[in-house]
Amino acid sequence: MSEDTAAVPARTQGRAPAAKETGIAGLLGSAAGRNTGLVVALVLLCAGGVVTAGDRFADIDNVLTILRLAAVIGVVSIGMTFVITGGGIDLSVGAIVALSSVWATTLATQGMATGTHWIVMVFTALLVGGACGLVNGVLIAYGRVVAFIATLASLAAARGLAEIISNRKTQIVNVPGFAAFFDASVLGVPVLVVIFALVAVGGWVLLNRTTFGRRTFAVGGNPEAARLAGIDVRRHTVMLYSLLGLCCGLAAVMLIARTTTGSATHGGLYELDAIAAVVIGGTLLSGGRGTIAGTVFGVLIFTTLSNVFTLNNLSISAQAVAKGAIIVVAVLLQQRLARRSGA
Amino acid sequence: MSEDTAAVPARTQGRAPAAKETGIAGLLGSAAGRNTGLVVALVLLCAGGVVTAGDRFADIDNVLTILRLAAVIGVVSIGMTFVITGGGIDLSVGAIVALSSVWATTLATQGMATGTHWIVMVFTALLVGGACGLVNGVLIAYGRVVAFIATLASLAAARGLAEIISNRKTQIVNVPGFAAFFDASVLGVPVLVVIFALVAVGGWVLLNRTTFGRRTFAVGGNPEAARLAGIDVRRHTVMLYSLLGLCCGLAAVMLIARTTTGSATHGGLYELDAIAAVVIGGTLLSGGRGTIAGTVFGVLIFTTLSNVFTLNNLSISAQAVAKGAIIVVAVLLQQRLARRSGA
Amino acid sequence: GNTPQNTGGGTNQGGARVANDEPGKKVVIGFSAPAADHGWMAAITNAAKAEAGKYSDVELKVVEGTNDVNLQISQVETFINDKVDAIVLLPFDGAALTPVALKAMKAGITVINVDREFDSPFAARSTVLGDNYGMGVSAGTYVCDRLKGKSDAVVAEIAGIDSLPLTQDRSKGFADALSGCGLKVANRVAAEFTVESGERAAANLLQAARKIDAIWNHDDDQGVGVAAAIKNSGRGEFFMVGGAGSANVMREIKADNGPHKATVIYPSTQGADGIRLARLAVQGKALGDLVEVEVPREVQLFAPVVTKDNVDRYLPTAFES
Amino acid sequence: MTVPAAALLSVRGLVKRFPGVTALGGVDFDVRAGEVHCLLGQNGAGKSTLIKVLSGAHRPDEGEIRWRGEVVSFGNPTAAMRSGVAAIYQELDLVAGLSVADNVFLGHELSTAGFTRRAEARRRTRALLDRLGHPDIAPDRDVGRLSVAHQQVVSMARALSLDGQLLIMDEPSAVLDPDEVRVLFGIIRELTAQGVAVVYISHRLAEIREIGDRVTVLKDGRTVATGLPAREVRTAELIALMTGRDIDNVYPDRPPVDPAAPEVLVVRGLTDGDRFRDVDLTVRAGEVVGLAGLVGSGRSEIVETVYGARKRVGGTVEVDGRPLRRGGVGPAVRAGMGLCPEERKSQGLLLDQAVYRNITMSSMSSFARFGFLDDRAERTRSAALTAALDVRPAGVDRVVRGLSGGNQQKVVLARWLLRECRVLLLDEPTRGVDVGARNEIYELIRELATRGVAVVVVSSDVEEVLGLADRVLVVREGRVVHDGPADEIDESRVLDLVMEGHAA
Ligand SMILES: Nc1ncnc2c1ncn2[C@@H]1O[C@H](COP(=O)(O)OP(=O)(O)OP(=O)(O)O)[C@@H](O)[C@H]1O
Ligand SMILES: Nc1ncnc2c1ncn2[C@@H]1O[C@H](COP(=O)(O)OP(=O)(O)OP(=O)(O)O)[C@@H](O)[C@H]1O
Ligand SMILES: [Mg+2]
Ligand SMILES: [Mg+2]
Repeated sequence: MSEDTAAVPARTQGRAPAAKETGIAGLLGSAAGRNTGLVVALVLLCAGGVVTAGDRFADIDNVLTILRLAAVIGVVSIGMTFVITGGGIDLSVGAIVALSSVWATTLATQGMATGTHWIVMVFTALLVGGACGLVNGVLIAYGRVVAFIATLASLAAARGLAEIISNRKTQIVNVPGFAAFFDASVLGVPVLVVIFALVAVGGWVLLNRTTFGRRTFAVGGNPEAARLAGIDVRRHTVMLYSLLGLCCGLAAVMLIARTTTGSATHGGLYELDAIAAVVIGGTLLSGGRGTIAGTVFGVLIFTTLSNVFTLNNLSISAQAVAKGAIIVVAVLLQQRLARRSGA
Repeated sequence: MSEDTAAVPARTQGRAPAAKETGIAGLLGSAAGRNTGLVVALVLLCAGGVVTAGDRFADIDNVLTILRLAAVIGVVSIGMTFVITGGGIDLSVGAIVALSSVWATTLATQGMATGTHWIVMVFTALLVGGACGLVNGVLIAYGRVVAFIATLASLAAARGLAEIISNRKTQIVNVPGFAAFFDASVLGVPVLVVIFALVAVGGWVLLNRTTFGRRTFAVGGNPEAARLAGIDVRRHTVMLYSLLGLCCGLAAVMLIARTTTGSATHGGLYELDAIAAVVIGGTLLSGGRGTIAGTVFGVLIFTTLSNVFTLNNLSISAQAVAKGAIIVVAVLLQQRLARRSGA
Repeated sequence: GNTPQNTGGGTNQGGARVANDEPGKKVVIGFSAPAADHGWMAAITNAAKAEAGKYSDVELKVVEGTNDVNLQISQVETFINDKVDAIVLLPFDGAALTPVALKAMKAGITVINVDREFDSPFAARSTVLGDNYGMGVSAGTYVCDRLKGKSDAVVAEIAGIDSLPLTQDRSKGFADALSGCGLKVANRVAAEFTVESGERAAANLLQAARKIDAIWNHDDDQGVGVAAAIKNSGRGEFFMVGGAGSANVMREIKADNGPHKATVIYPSTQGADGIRLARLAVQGKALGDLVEVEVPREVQLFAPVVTKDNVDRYLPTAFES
Repeated sequence: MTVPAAALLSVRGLVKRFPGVTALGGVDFDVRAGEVHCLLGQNGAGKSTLIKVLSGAHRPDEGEIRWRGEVVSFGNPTAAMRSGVAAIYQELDLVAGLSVADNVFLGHELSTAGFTRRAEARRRTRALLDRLGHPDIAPDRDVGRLSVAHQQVVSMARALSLDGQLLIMDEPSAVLDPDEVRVLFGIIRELTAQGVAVVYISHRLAEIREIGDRVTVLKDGRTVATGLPAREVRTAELIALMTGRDIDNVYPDRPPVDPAAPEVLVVRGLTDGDRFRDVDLTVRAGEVVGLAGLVGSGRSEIVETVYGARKRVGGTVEVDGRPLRRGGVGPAVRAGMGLCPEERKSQGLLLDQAVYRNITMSSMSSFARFGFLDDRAERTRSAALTAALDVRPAGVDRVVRGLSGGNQQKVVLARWLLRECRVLLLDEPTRGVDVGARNEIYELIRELATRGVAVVVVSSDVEEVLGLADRVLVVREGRVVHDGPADEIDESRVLDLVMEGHAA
């Protein structure tokens, strides 16, 4: 037992110093520096993939497969990074994705979209997602319901609503142009991956380069100080949840594109996946510290893990055990290395 | 916007003043006082049950059914109250219940139990549960892995292990005496309900009347202050998770008795149910404040809710929507009333 | 040798053994199914693996079961990248996995769709289906038979995961068959295909209905819990019909000492059948007992009722939940 | 009372109630442009609450605030800031995890279309910090990693960045060393010369004489005197106004330490490999040893390391002749050591727990039989202690968060008074404690010493160290540069030692 570290396991952990960030180079440099452990874990994972699956892993198609898989949950995780950094939590993301996907694919919406443009579906999904987020935010900030409980309630309600609207049937999309747009590639990169990248970069800028981002840290780190500094903590909280809701709406659009369906079962357990990616990335669950780059690494670690497993034909139960072990190792690595590079 | 409440939505909520508690009368009095809102919510729910389902609800058998249903998740939730009060979280409870149930019902264990006494099965489950909790605690306190991640990893690993051990089959119990003991009643009260009551009372005493409980509050409220006051925060953290592990082991025994089986699918989503019951009961997710009575009410509210729904033959989707709404109402009630009785 | 060793307890007791079993060109098959979060689903994967193990010319790749369509799509994509010969796919949601199945077919991979149907006929070479609606009809017909003449009989239903289309098909078949004899479902609850959820749902159901004549439970795996709840309640005025057909319940039917008097089979061998079909289709062989020289487009399995009288016939292929 | 038309701010009949407490029960006072208006009052008198009402952080229940002659109601801090009111709060409310520059401009960020102008913010922060005499604080540093003193400086920079007409400072000097207080006063004079009004709160009467123009005294939430001339009014009169009684002798008598008394705490060659090296420290039973030094000189680190709360790299610590194992706080506490940490909020208190639970935290086992606690005994003993320390409002079931800063400090002290220690380490024990209570704390420390406890006191108040301690150690940059009896050294000599090599 070493006494200097005895303090607070969860809180002292991973408090890296504010790195000096300047420009895009700074973005990459600092992201890599603070996330050494995650990068190392990801590289180890990839090395494992190459060793066990050789070319089948290191293939460009396989990499795109990993990225496409990461895209949907990635967008949700970016939004979740904001909420968690702001001291909150949202358990309803999966349900919001489901509800948005269902609402955007009802006969009525599709009919409208066919009559005008498929973009109508996209707006519907974003609107529904954003509205759900707004409700969460208002309940939490103004109703003062604990975030965990408020979003647990939304989880139940949104999924129930999705089932009622869809009558528990999978709704198939047949709006012309919709699938074509999202199935396309830009310079060989699938549109879904491009969207993920844009959201990640946009999220990074928003969190690290704008007053909105600064205030998010303040609201999460010390809400009382934020209030005394003149920040409207409650309004900001509402904005954070609405932002996450929008991300869920966008994720719903991406999922509709990927599956050509909307369904009340979409997004199952996304809450756990997203929170896990965010936390493994180094965002503090208690708020006040958050990193978009870490979240992206977290998402990639999880998706690469399942890809390597898929390629290797391991026994399914053994996969679960291995997954647990790998998560712990990744986190320990990140801690040890972040501390070294930090101090 | 009233300024003195504006601060931190999640944290200021439900901070009732430390009531003066003395003796058993104090227990009941203070429990009811601080939980007025929960009591009212439960009473409303029961009133709803009586109105919609009449005698079928207000029947002693039905009440026992509700209590029996509450017993298993109740025991887990009591343990969870300690961990959350101590500033932690455990996502692996369901998986630990599954693993304990499987381990205690393997052919080997059952063979041993048949040869000696069924109590062997009970000890096996408790031992497995306690050991899992110990691992969680050590990872978190000494390995300094964030609780959320550490127990997420345990969740994956424990369920995988349970699947491997059981080969994904449901293991049926045929040890003589085991079922008979747990199916019995004491003065008309089923043994499972008696166990739940004992755990609840024991938990209350432990949390509110012992140095262990007091340390739990300290560790959860301000770990640094606790450390400087001479409390071994890390050892205490390990004890908290081990205690929860034991509760999971006991819950596994109760579940085996109820279903006459051990299975890797047992305990699905217990983590969410238990955390929800604890938090709705008024324990702060950020630690430092916890109430066993609140947790018991929380568990009862959720089980009564699903009982009333079933009696009314409601569709599952409608149930989900209603559930979301009722959770929010219960929490808002509790807040408003606790504040009034507090001030 | 390549001839399947059939040492009892196997899953293909009823299967034909003909020249088709002679080793042919090597076939790599990818297999993906939803999460094995209940006994039947676990049995599907286990049976598929066991079946593949019997053929020296089959290499099976089994991936982690998942209820996340996004992940399942990416698993199929990985199979496509991997250039497997065939994919046996039990999709979590048939419609949602259709695009990627189409993609696989376009890439020249033989896709065998199992249990939950794609919404495009071009997405699979062959489809092996259970008969969910038929299952409900079989169960309802049996209940009608046993309750003959009791027009006021109380029939209860314990469904599986209510958000799945298959559950609705089963319920619809059950309701349709019951209405044929003037009965209807008086109480309906839904569980989640697990022992524990079955116990919980049944405990509440038994409170909701004071007197019951018949219960149909969609799934024998959750049925273990249902039986435990019935035992706890001390009630026995009704008979129970199971679903899916686990060995457990069949033994109980055979012993005739519990509430179960019958069960309706929903074959857990579909995955295994899918493996066989995939192998044959890739090797260009046909089904032995058909005159047809190609593997058929669609195979729909029958949902027979198992009672004390015919249980011996079905017990060997039943799954151990 | 004549209110000159020039009153920038005038307050009449201000009332603020909290559940169960009336923090302000009718406050009247005026602040003129260009003056330094001092607020005096005992702990819990309502000073901080008044500040929070004036800066829009609390809304008053009754009363009237006039700003430049017009009735205003600052519904939130932003409204107050816009009007030109800037405040430095007593409990430094900075956001750990954000950089210094971010904290300085939090809430009024320099931005273009929502994007922060970071270089500009850094540059301006740099300038503000330089002006405050702290070129050593980097604008990029995480505020959470600064010492309390440096955090205080950041708070001041923040207040200055607002360019207010009225600057309110709630005990800004509590964590500063004399040198820094001088810089602070320089800035205050500069500001007042420009017509800015300053409301200044401090428990140090000497400071008030030096910087103040007029004084308002609060007692139990009411104004008992206002507009007193700060330089003329007699100390005894102020104390009598604040406390309602006369306090003459601040420091208690020092009975000579028995040279044969056993050496209870012996520290040899203590090194932490970072902040300090080769520290020797010996404290006899009944002796009070003071550690003087500049903020940041490493005194806190020394006592924390002695206590086991920080890693000891080299050296030995003995209590009653028995060497202390390394490995956390446990061994130290078991050996009879106690530490009152420097930052009461983050290191000392369970803010949401009752007072008595905070007090008995370190002595729980003495109230327990077989692990079961005797609640009633805990309350009784705690009540006795809080009465002795005059914690207000009384009531051991109160939640600590609702207490004023000084009263919170007393609760931490009570904890170690309860646990009859062999060695007591006190880090800034009187920070934020009022004159009356300060006197009581001195008496208590002395009484403990006469009972044979070895006491170490860290304080930034040199006068206090000299008045209270038997022996004084001066620490400079992690080294002990002087060790001798307190009556053989005077304040200016200590300051010399402390500053040596410092470009003051
Ligand atoms: N948020 C709150 N809730 C309840 N009571 C409070 C709260 N804030 C302050 N009080 C009470 O108001 C009174 C005045 O407190 P305040 O902090 O203004 O005192 P102060 O004069 O600044 O004392 P000190 O010199 O110790 O800082 C105290 O009795 C305190 O207990
Ligand atoms: N956790 C930390 N990490 C890095 N630097 C730190 C940390 N804590 C303190 N420091 C630095 O150590 C220096 C010493 O601060 P500290 O206040 O502890 O000294 P001190 O001698 O006890 O002063 P005083 O007690 O008078 O405030 C400060 O400059 C501060 O920036
Ligand atoms: Mg104050
Ligand atoms: Mg210090």
